[in-house]
Amino acid sequence: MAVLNEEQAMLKDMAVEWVRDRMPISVVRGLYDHGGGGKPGDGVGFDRDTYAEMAAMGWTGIVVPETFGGADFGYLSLGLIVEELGRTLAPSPLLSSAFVAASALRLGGSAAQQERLLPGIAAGSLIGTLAVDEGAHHAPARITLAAARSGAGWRLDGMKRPVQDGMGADLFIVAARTAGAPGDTHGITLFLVPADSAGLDRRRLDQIDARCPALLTFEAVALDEDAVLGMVDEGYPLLEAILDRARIGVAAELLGLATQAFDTTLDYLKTRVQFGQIIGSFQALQHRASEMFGELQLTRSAVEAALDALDAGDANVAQLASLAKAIAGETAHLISNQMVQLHGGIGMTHEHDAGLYLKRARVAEQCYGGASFHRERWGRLNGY
Amino acid sequence: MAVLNEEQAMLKDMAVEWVRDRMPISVVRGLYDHGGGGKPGDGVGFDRDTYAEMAAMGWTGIVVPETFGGADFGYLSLGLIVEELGRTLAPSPLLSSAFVAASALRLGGSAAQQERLLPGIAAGSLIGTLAVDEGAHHAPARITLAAARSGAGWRLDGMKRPVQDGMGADLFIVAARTAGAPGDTHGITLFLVPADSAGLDRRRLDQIDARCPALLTFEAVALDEDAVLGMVDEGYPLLEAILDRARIGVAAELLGLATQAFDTTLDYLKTRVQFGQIIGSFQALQHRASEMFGELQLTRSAVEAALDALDAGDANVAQLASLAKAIAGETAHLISNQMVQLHGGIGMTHEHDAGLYLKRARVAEQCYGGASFHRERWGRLNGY
Amino acid sequence: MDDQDFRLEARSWLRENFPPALTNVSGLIFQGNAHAAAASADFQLWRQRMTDKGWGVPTWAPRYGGAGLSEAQAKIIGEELAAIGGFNPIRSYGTMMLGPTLLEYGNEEQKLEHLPWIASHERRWCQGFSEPGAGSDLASLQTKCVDMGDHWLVNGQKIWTSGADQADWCFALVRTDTSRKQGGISFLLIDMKSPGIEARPIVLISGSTHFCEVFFNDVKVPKGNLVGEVNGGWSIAKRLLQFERSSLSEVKTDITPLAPLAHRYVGSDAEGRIADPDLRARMVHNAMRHAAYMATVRRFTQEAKNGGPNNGVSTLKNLWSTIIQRRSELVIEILGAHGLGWAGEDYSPDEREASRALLHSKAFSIYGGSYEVQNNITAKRSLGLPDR
Amino acid sequence: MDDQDFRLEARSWLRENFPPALTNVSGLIFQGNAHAAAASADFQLWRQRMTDKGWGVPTWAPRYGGAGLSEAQAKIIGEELAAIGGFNPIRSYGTMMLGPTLLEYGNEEQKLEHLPWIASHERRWCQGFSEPGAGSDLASLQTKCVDMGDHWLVNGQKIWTSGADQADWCFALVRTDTSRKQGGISFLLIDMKSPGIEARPIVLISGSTHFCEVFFNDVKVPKGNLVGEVNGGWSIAKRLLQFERSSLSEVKTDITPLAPLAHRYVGSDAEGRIADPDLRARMVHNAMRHAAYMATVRRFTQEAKNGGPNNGVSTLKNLWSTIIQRRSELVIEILGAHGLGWAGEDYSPDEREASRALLHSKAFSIYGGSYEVQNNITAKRSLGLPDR
Repeated sequence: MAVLNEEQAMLKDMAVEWVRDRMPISVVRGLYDHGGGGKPGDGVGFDRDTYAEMAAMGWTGIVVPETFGGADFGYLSLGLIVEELGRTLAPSPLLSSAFVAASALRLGGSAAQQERLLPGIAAGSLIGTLAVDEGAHHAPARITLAAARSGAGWRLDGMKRPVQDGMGADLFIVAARTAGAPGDTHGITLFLVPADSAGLDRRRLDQIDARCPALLTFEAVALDEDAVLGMVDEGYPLLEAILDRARIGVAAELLGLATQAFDTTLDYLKTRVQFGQIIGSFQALQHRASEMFGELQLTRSAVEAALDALDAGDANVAQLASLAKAIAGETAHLISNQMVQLHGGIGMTHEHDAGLYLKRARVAEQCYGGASFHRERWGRLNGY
Repeated sequence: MAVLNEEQAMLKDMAVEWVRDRMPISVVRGLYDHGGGGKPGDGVGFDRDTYAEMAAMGWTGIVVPETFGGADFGYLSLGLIVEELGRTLAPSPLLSSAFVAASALRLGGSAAQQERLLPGIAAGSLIGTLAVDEGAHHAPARITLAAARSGAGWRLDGMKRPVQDGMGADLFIVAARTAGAPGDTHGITLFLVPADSAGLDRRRLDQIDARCPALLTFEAVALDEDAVLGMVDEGYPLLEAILDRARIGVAAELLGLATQAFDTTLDYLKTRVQFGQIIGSFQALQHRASEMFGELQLTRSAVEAALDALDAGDANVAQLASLAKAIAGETAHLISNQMVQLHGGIGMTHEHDAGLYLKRARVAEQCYGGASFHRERWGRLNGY
Repeated sequence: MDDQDFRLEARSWLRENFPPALTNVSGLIFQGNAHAAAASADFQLWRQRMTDKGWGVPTWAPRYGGAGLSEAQAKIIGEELAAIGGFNPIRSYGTMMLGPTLLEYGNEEQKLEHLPWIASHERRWCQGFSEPGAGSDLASLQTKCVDMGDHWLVNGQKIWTSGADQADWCFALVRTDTSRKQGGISFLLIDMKSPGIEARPIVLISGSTHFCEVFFNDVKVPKGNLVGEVNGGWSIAKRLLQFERSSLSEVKTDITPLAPLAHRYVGSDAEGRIADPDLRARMVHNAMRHAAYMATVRRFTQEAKNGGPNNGVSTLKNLWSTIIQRRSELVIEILGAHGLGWAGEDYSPDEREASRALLHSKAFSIYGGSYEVQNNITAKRSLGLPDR
Repeated sequence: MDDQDFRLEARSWLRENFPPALTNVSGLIFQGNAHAAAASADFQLWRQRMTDKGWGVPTWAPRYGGAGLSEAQAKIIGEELAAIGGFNPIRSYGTMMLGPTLLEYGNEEQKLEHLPWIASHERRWCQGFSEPGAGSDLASLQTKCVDMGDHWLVNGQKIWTSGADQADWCFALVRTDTSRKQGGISFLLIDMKSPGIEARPIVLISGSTHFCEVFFNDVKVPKGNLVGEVNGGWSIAKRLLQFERSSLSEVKTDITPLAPLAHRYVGSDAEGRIADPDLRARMVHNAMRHAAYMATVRRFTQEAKNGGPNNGVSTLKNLWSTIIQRRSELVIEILGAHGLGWAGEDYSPDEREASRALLHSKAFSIYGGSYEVQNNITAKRSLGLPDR
């Protein structure tokens, strides 16, 4: 664990307690039906009321400047909370809105845009999220959703999927192509698109983790000029900066997920008896647990170093983001697999929590680029 | 173990016995000085007298047609012997000459060339070897050694390293470039080059495995037209076919090496006592041994399937050769590392055999392409 | 009749009697849509013909519903069936596991009572071995079976009972002596319609409900339903698990290469290779291990035929589960966000199936003897490493 | 003097007294060419100045050759030394391990007899712990030490004794009671010039002769050389091994990235990436793990400074050995055939060094507590898993 200052330590204690009371694992289980998948219907994958409680505690404004109603406590503080939420797989748009969308406006918003939107995000009354991917794989330079000038504003046509927390979001930060061809980093522009825009349609995607990301379709969605976030055609560096925050945030979630999966498994190893022995006394399992513990240490260090770098304004955020995301994904896979394996048959049942960790780990691993994407990116950034 | 016919079973029994008596591990140890490296001097890395014994048993003619003094017993038979030799890291040019050079002449030699050279190879009086690599990495299409027409014959200039068993060989089968640029498969021609050709110089390379491959330099080496093996400029498919036999042969050696390394380690696990227990009773080591045993099974199957395919004239020899070589290299690395690890401190000493296995495994793994080369090749052959 | 004549006869009978509509559907029989397939008229017809012929269990004596054929002849039937894309419609837990066990350990009355119904596939069996508290340590089972003089009284709970909600009968391990572990277990045949039995399907993480929990509450079982000796069930169970293990390794057939899928979902680079080099390298590595695994299955089969040692089943199972689990993860990585769907039209049926296959694959290293138990077995039986 | 004043004083003294020719050579001191470096006139001068100042062991009392400074002041000296590319010429087994142990367990006579010579680096020590039969199970050591009334008589053999052929003295664990295991071990200081001692260098697979076997044949040792109580040596040894472990993690500094080497030896593709995609993927994976490892070292250091739990040394060591061993294999793969040389001008010195580094790296998971022992420690101490 990182060394915390007094405020951070208090924040963490509060998060531990609140998550235990208000967001235990049963909350995410409530999103599932009894057949092992998400409940059908029109749920948005999270609950507005609990989100309001988080807002009341100030969590939604942690990286928002004080001028706009935030606390400006920094990313490490917000990461601590995201990690705690990850422990119980707590479904909430905190990451999408208070981490990612807030960062987007902070990094790229004009004074007017910040004034218009950041107070709502900080208060939890406005939920924003990033709409970047369009298909199977995260590939931010290959964006095709078209934005064309139309009168004094813009017209958007195309689709986005999956958009995290997109069924409950009020605002989409949409990466669109205004010039160039898929694969060009030039020609990408970001837009602020209200969810109720005419011509914008959204559909639930039923995922294995019972979250409901959205599939957005844009048909002649008309936007004013002031919908542009940052620079026209040159939005790629801003997009990358926002994405790096998103990646670090998901890595923090995965750290929490893996840590809890490990703790739960370790408890089981200490109590389950087989062949007349507590199974945690079997050396093969002891060594496996020791190795998982080592991986968790690497993961925690990478995630905390990335969060620190955001707060310190380090130049190497991109590298640290890819490091954190790649290693957190690998570790979450390793440990969630072993969580099932070491629980044996019971771990294979929907009734047990292991499957929930397994499912969420697979989804979070792919959010904003999987381990393979980030190893490639880290390799390029380091001259490999 | 493959199912053997009666002749093969007899051959194998003979090999087991002969290797135990005449080529125990102390023979390769004799190539080392007391400082952990090869003895300085002018040794060629193997012993002609023991090779003559192998020849007397007919091993040098196993894949040579009967017309040329061979037995035509097939590659599986020869592979069985190479595997047994691999168990004690027996230094001998059997693979280079009786497996690789014999195959080269069999596959690409004219009637006159076969008549001139195969009887000597079969009798063990002529030692041939393939000279293909020129630098750090196996890359048969990137050959640069130049062969230019000169009068009625050819002139060769360039270098080759490392050439296996090259210090004691009488004949080199040299891959040269007669057209095209490095990387082109067109423009490669094979030449039969006597070791005593004017302008051909050789130097010992002192390797970690105490073998002495050669570094050959060619300065205006003049050859007759009948030195060409196969077709001018279109020698690449022949070269690949020869190389695939070499790869399968080295894989058989690595199988033997890994099998013996495992057997020796398993014996140690059954006798060494620590903390009042036979260490082979510790579950973590039992599971590690079980996993190594599994890898050995995969390796044996891949090697035997490749040898079978050579005998059956299967079309997929290339794939099976790359499969066998890649997996044998990986397994030999895994098991030789664990041989050192599980023997503990004593395994780190030059006095113990573990280091000899480790060193030979590293060298053999790289011969005719390492695991990475062969995974890439297998991937391309299979549309990945 | 010599084998060659028999082969011609078998070929001609199978061609005449196997319904062409069922060609190549064999794989489905063990999948989720088994019930639908089994309900078809063609399927019923094919099953009836095979029952009448006794070829579902060709080596069993005619009085047990078989055809009294030799092993060699049975093999010929299998080969000829495979040659026309056919399958054995009688194959079941009953034919593969209980049948051979009864033949070895049952008395004549038990054989006549049960084998013909297995041979006609009219009595479906489930296996009542595992218990919630037992897991890998099967012999620690607690389901109590008390001798009430004129009947046995069974109380307890079983778990991981495949198809218990559909089964007619159950062969179960029960505890008849609490003072010994392995030596207090008996092998009992239980009619699933007996009062006091309840079978509840278990929902797995993949959504499958194939397995059940089975509760026994004061269930009365006739005295004659005990197979072998009282407290002699453990050796019967071990033998039966051998049938299970050898049938496990039988079904591991070849799989589809993933390269085309990856080119479609991930794209190709300028040289025509799968675009993501890191993913590609791991795919190739996995595919090569699978190729070596298939070569190993062929080699072990060949060796076993030639009377070689057959102690490699545990090794095979661990290699298989490791390779296939890795492959399932690779499929999801290839499909990307499209491989994370559970339901709905925005994922193709293949994509949804891939998600469930990933989740299902996690069981491969747990069921039929966990990865850890198989490693223990290899260490002891194949490698001769000592107990602590 | 407050710390800031002390820092200024230290800075000025170090700048005046550290010979500029030795700048940044510190790393070499612990390598093969240590003897050559130590023999230079500059080195001798620097050692003499530090000895006179007592700053080689700044926290030790002046009567023991130290400067009687606080921990904070010692840290300042270290920082200022690092800032000018300097190093501590006194650092040795004596200062890092025996010294702290004697300070805690030795009597005043022993401290006065040995500490000043350690502080001046005039008495070199070796550690006589391991034995051929003991290995990871250190407490099963057998070297016999018998009380002969006016002296101890020592018979037995030690192994893996670093630099025993160069050492003046040895601190050894010896068995004074054969009826108990840990409880029969004593901690003894032995003059290596005593009759009956022979130290033979061991040749390692890498060619290194740093380690020795040491034979004790009827070696007489004065009664006063026993540290602590008779049969109380085990707890002293455990404490001393803690000093060893914490110094182990200190020396793990950053390493050179392998990317440039790979571009040189393997080549680059059209996009400027390392040409072999499979090798490249594995290099990136290893380099990322190393980056995370370095972040972990920094985090653990930070946490320890802030009084956090420090039970991660075993975990760190296993991560480190795994990552570095993999890296050494990657170096050889990058160098290809050029990385397989042992001697001769056809391999560059760097290439020959890489071969030896690969071989040497295999020891990392054996010495200082094997990989297996470290995993046992993590399981028990950090994870609280029970003994069998």
